[in-house]
Amino acid sequence: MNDQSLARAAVLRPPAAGPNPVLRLSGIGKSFPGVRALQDVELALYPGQVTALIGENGAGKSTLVKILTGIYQPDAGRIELDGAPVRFPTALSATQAGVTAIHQETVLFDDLTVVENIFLGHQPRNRFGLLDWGRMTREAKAILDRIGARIDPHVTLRELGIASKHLVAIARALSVEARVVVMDEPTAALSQTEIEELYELVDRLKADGKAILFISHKFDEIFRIADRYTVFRDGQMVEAGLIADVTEDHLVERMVGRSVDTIFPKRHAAIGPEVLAVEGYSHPTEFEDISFTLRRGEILGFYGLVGAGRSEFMQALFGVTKPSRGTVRIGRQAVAIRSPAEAIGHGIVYVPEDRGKQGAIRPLPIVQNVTLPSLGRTSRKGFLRMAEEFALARRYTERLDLRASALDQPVGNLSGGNQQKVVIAKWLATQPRVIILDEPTKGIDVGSKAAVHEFMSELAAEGLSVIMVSSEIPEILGMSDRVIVMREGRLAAEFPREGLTPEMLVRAAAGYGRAA
Amino acid sequence: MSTFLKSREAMLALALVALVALVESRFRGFAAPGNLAAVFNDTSVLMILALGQMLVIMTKCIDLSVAANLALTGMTVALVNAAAPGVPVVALIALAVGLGLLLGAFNGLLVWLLDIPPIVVTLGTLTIYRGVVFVISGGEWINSFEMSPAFTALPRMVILGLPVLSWIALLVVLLVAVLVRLTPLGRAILAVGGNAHAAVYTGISVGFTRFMAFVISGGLAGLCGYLWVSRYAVAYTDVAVGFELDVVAACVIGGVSIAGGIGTVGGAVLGALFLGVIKNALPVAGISPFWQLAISGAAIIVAVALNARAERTKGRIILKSAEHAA
Amino acid sequence: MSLAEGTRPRHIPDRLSGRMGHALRSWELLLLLVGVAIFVANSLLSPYFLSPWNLSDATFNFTEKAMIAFAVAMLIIAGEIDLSVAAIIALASTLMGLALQHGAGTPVLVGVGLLTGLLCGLVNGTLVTRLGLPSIVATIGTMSLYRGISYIVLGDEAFNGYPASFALFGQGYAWWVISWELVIFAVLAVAFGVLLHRTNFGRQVYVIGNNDTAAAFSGVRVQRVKMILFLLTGLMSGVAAVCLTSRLGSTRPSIAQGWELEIVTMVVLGGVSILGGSGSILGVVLAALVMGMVTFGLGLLNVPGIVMSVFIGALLIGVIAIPRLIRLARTGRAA
Amino acid sequence: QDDPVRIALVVKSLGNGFFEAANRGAEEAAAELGNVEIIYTGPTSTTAEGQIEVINSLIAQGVDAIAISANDPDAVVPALQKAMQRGITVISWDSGVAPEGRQMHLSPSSNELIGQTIIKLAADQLPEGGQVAVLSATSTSTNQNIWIEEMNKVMGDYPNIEVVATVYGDDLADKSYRETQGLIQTYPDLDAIIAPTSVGIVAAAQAVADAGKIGQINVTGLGLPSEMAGAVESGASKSFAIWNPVDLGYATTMIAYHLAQGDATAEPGAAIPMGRIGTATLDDNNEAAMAVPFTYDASNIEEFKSVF
Ligand SMILES: Nc1ncnc2c1ncn2[C@@H]1O[C@H](COP(=O)(O)OP(=O)(O)OP(=O)(O)O)[C@@H](O)[C@H]1O
Ligand SMILES: Nc1ncnc2c1ncn2[C@@H]1O[C@H](COP(=O)(O)OP(=O)(O)OP(=O)(O)O)[C@@H](O)[C@H]1O
Ligand SMILES: [Mg+2]
Ligand SMILES: [Mg+2]
Repeated sequence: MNDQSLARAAVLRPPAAGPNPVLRLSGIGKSFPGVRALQDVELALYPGQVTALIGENGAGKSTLVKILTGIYQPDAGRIELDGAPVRFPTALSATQAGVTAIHQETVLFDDLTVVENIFLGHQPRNRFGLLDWGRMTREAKAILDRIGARIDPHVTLRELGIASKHLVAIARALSVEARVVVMDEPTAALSQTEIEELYELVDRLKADGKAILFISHKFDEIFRIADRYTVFRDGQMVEAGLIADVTEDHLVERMVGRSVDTIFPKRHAAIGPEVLAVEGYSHPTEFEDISFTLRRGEILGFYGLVGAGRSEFMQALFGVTKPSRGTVRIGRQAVAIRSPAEAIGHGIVYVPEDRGKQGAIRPLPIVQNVTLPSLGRTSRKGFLRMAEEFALARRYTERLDLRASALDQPVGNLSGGNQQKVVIAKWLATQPRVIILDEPTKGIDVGSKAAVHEFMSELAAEGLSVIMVSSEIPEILGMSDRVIVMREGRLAAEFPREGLTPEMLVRAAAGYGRAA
Repeated sequence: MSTFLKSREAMLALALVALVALVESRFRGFAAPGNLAAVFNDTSVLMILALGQMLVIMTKCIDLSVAANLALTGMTVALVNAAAPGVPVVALIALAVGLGLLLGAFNGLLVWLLDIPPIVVTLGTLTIYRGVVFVISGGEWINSFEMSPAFTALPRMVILGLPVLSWIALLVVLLVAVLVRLTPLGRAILAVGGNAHAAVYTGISVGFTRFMAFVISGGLAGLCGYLWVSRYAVAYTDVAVGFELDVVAACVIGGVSIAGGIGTVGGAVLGALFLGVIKNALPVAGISPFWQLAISGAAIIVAVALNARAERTKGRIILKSAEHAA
Repeated sequence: MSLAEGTRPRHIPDRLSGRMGHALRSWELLLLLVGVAIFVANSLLSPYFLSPWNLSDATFNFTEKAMIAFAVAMLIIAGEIDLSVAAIIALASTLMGLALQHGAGTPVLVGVGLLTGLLCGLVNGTLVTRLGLPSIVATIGTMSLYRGISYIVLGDEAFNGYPASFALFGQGYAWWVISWELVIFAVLAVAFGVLLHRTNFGRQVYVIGNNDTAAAFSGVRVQRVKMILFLLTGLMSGVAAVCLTSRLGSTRPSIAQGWELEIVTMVVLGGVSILGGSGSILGVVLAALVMGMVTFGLGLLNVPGIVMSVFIGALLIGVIAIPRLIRLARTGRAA
Repeated sequence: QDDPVRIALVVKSLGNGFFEAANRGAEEAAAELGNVEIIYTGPTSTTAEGQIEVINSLIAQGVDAIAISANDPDAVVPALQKAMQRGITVISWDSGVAPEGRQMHLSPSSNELIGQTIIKLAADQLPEGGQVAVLSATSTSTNQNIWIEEMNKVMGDYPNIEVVATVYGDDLADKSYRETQGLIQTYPDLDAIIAPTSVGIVAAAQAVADAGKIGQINVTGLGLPSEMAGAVESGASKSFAIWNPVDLGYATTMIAYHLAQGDATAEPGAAIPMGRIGTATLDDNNEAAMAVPFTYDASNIEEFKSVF
């Protein structure tokens, strides 16, 4: 309560001798079925200043970005541009009003060229009202030069890697005459040099008098470029102010709402014999020469920058894609895994990163999702037995403390964290030996996250081996017994738990320090 | 990719030339300019419809009602012409196109506003439109002697060595090429089919774009309604029955991806010509007409198989060493 | 938060609402009502409608199509489609005719029909699951190919003179007015209902149709399931070919022309989502009955077939559009 | 007032000018007989399955007689047999049904006469001889095949005339047009096209006119005066023949009526009255021919083009 009003006052107070805000949001609320993503949110952006928006996963940051850019309509509240109320019914109207964004997910067109991706929706026209490709190409080159991206504007996007795609998204945001530029985790997929170039770009935009909203989980960069900050927690704004007035610890405290140590309750478990050994796994384009071992009761962390190829490697290990080379041993026995069904047969299961596409079958009930890979056990001679299915589903969902009104509810109606629990329950129900969790807490709320983490340690203690792919350093540091770092499809480093620092992980992932 | 797309069309063009050469090698005169022009003329209607269908398919929809639309507009203008021979042909063409647009808009609205899957919508309107033909004509034929001379003369009038029908087809090819390449709508059509989710982020209305594709396809079908009826100088309920599948086939052979987002005007034109050449060559080559169906079926399968091979999604390129090799 | 509460798991009920509530809002009920309405209307409009023999004759309007529709429904639920089914009938019938010319008896004829269906299904399945072609275009291609082969074999000829014992399937009666075809239809309806709704296989079909990537990630052998569905569809086309050939007593390459669209219409009218993932066999059965009754009822009034198809086209769009229109009018915006 | 005698006229497909004309004849007969109701019906496209559905609904209605022009002589047999079992009089006309599926068949003309007429029409314009081609309807239609057979039997009488090809237009205007183009292309010296089908002959005449071959290629065969008036005028067709479909519908109705009323029986040698047309005499197959085909040319086309 008090926090709220304090924060509100901070937003509304103009900076010392500063100008009026270009853009001001007040009382913004937005709900999705089962989730209240934003509630009574205030935000002000000032010309020539960078405002950092911070908050945990699922705090509602991206939702706010989508409201600002006309993709979602707020349920409540108002948006003012230069003091005048505005509405953004479509993405185009926001662009035309001078609000542009680099979205968190790259939302671009794989089959169109770079030029086209940059200008689609607001292409320059010639005097006959037809598209002016010459001008588009010239301008595209100019913008790409400006952000230091060495990308041929005529190639199709499919041919680019994730970092280049991200640069194209940035170029797209800069292709309109914008007054407000929103950047939702723009550095997440970039390498260090590209990040430096982006910082310079932000400085130039500031100098041009643009108002910038910068969303990031990395505190070093927030302190490097932001002038102001706003903290979200669970869809509400909890604090705003000047960066100069605060410390990192204070921001973290405000963000999470309690002390950080309690999040990762990794318990020590006895680490047993080797259960999985991978030797020389390679793929023509995705990864090369991956070798490691995993022991009983161990949690093995896989760290890397986004796009390092961890997910791809895990999927190959799970039999989704075919490796070109390499062997797998389970226990002492060499096995060939050619399909997920075989992997499951060998006791290896994979909780995918892309929950919506690869994990949950959203329109189907919880019970059918959970029992899918275990149908062989719940059925008799190929015929379904509903009672057995419900029993199995209940056993595992209750253990994970799933919040649902009934087991025959469609999974799609659940909140993200609960969907993730269903997916995890699905795999635990197969009683695996090795579980691969790919970004297990991505996009799920604080509470569920803690529950997932607690459960992971419990499983490890029971003798299950866990591979945890994560891009969150605290999660990696908190949960892993051992950490492997991947970079550009290769193993970059391997660290034991003791003495591991965020520094070491970042260096290995970005390719500066050469460890192990 | 773009060079690759070009090579796919080049491949198709090559196949077409090879086919013509094959027929010519056994039957002198097939490749004579005059005959090729005749084949082109004969394929005009298919080509126009294929271009409209291409736009629809590129938005990840399908329009199965084009042939029924053609029949209905054709019958309507024939009836008007028979009842009032004084109405100028230009007005009738406008009527045909206008009615076609309307029928296309009906499909488009159901897809846009009610979000009914396009295949269901056009499956329904396919039967409805053709039923209406039967109802308005009472099942009767409109024969050439009931049509005014101007009505039937236009498509076969020769200008600069080519019949007007061919010129109309060429004009449509040009217009659709301009639409796709040089207008925001054209690019929106490609974008919507390529990634509807991302299209929303770029401020493109997915529903409206699909609606427009249906409208254009309907308008072109309406135009073909007039062309067909005047060219064959007869209108009846079963005009062009089943032709929608030929139209889809022409698109598919031309490399238009049924999954949306991929397709070129050149491809669709070549696809239509490919079918046109086969249809015209069989009687000339003295191959029993009973073979025609099987041959075009096999051609469709081979064409999609080739396209599918080309389109197959490869893994992401992460390894630096693989980046340049790809 | 959950950490604190996590120690005491809370109970989650199996089912939220009773099944009744669900059933009352279902598509099947809507169809049933439509069916009853048509039945009543038919009885009022035509004095000939309510006669056992006439109703029995009317069943031939839909039985063969419905047999195929069951399999096509499963295929569509799994997110694929087969437009070559009518062409498979033509090819199967043609090959049965060839076998007949070589002196085959009834059992061999039936075997040839079913095998041809399976083989065609295998070809379709291979194109889709092995070569990765989109099923809609692959089967447009095989549709021309299969029927084309019939034309090559038969040209302007026809096969006839099928043995009397062969007539059983399409012309025989099991008991009183119950034809063997109706019996086959009923048995297949039950078999498909059990297969789709009561077995692991059926569950996998739904899963694939809702999200085939997640299905694959869950260990479902997606391509194998799809292949089986294509085989099943081919087989059902073979069964329908046997029935139809037996009923007509002759084979021409134009046999069953245009059935593919009628079958798809039947499936969609039955509430199967053309986008895959939902639908039931009961719905398809009801849709078959509704379509059969509409055509028969209008036939009794001597309404031309094309006007009947307008009616069915309107029914198809109407039953989907009207609920959405109402919702649109109520909320003032699209779904 | 008695219930009317209900006679169903089942045609190959609705929306065909020829059958519409036959229906007019049937109505004329009905008016003449009094207390007769004509049910004019048929499938939308020319398929046997469609006709069977129609037959089933006619059986259900308990009509008194079914007179059918069949799309397939064999496929409709079981359904028609069922009709006969239920006491319905079944005859075929125009395009016949296998003997076991009907009581009698009325040909518009005898097949021999038609076969002889179509070749004679072409030959009369070619005193020096020449090349002719045949454009037929669908490959499966019974009568076209028989007529072509009959035509071939008398080819010996025309030693200078060579039949170079037979192609199929499937009774579709566009396909017939394209097939004709193919003929023109393949046989530069072609002198005549015989199209024993009313759809094909119109399309062929159009294609010949479009190719600028009027005067070189004469299109002839069987056609309807209303549809062929333009072609005769332009010279693309010098002459063509057809029996009178109005008469055919009339005669069919008369026969169906008499058989249904029990006034006559269909057996070899029987003579069944056909009103103003005369009497049909059944041969050993219970078949009868109505009349000789009538030839239309520039001299009489004006008179008939508005009749049918
Ligand atoms: N389209 C949607 N439908 C349902 N729920 C949604 C939708 N979009 C977001 N949410 C939910 O709204 C909440 C806020 O999500 P949002 O993406 O804004 O978080 P965020 O702060 O951007 O998190 P992150 O740091 O992971 O990007 C989450 O609980 C999310 O699951
Ligand atoms: N080249 C690319 N093109 C488009 N999207 C990409 C690309 N690379 C990654 N993404 C998207 O970015 C998100 C994160 O990608 P990815 O799975 O590669 O990240 P990660 O899990 O952090 O890294 P890793 O590859 O090591 O698993 C996903 O939504 C993915 O679809
Ligand atoms: Mg976000
Ligand atoms: Mg990943």
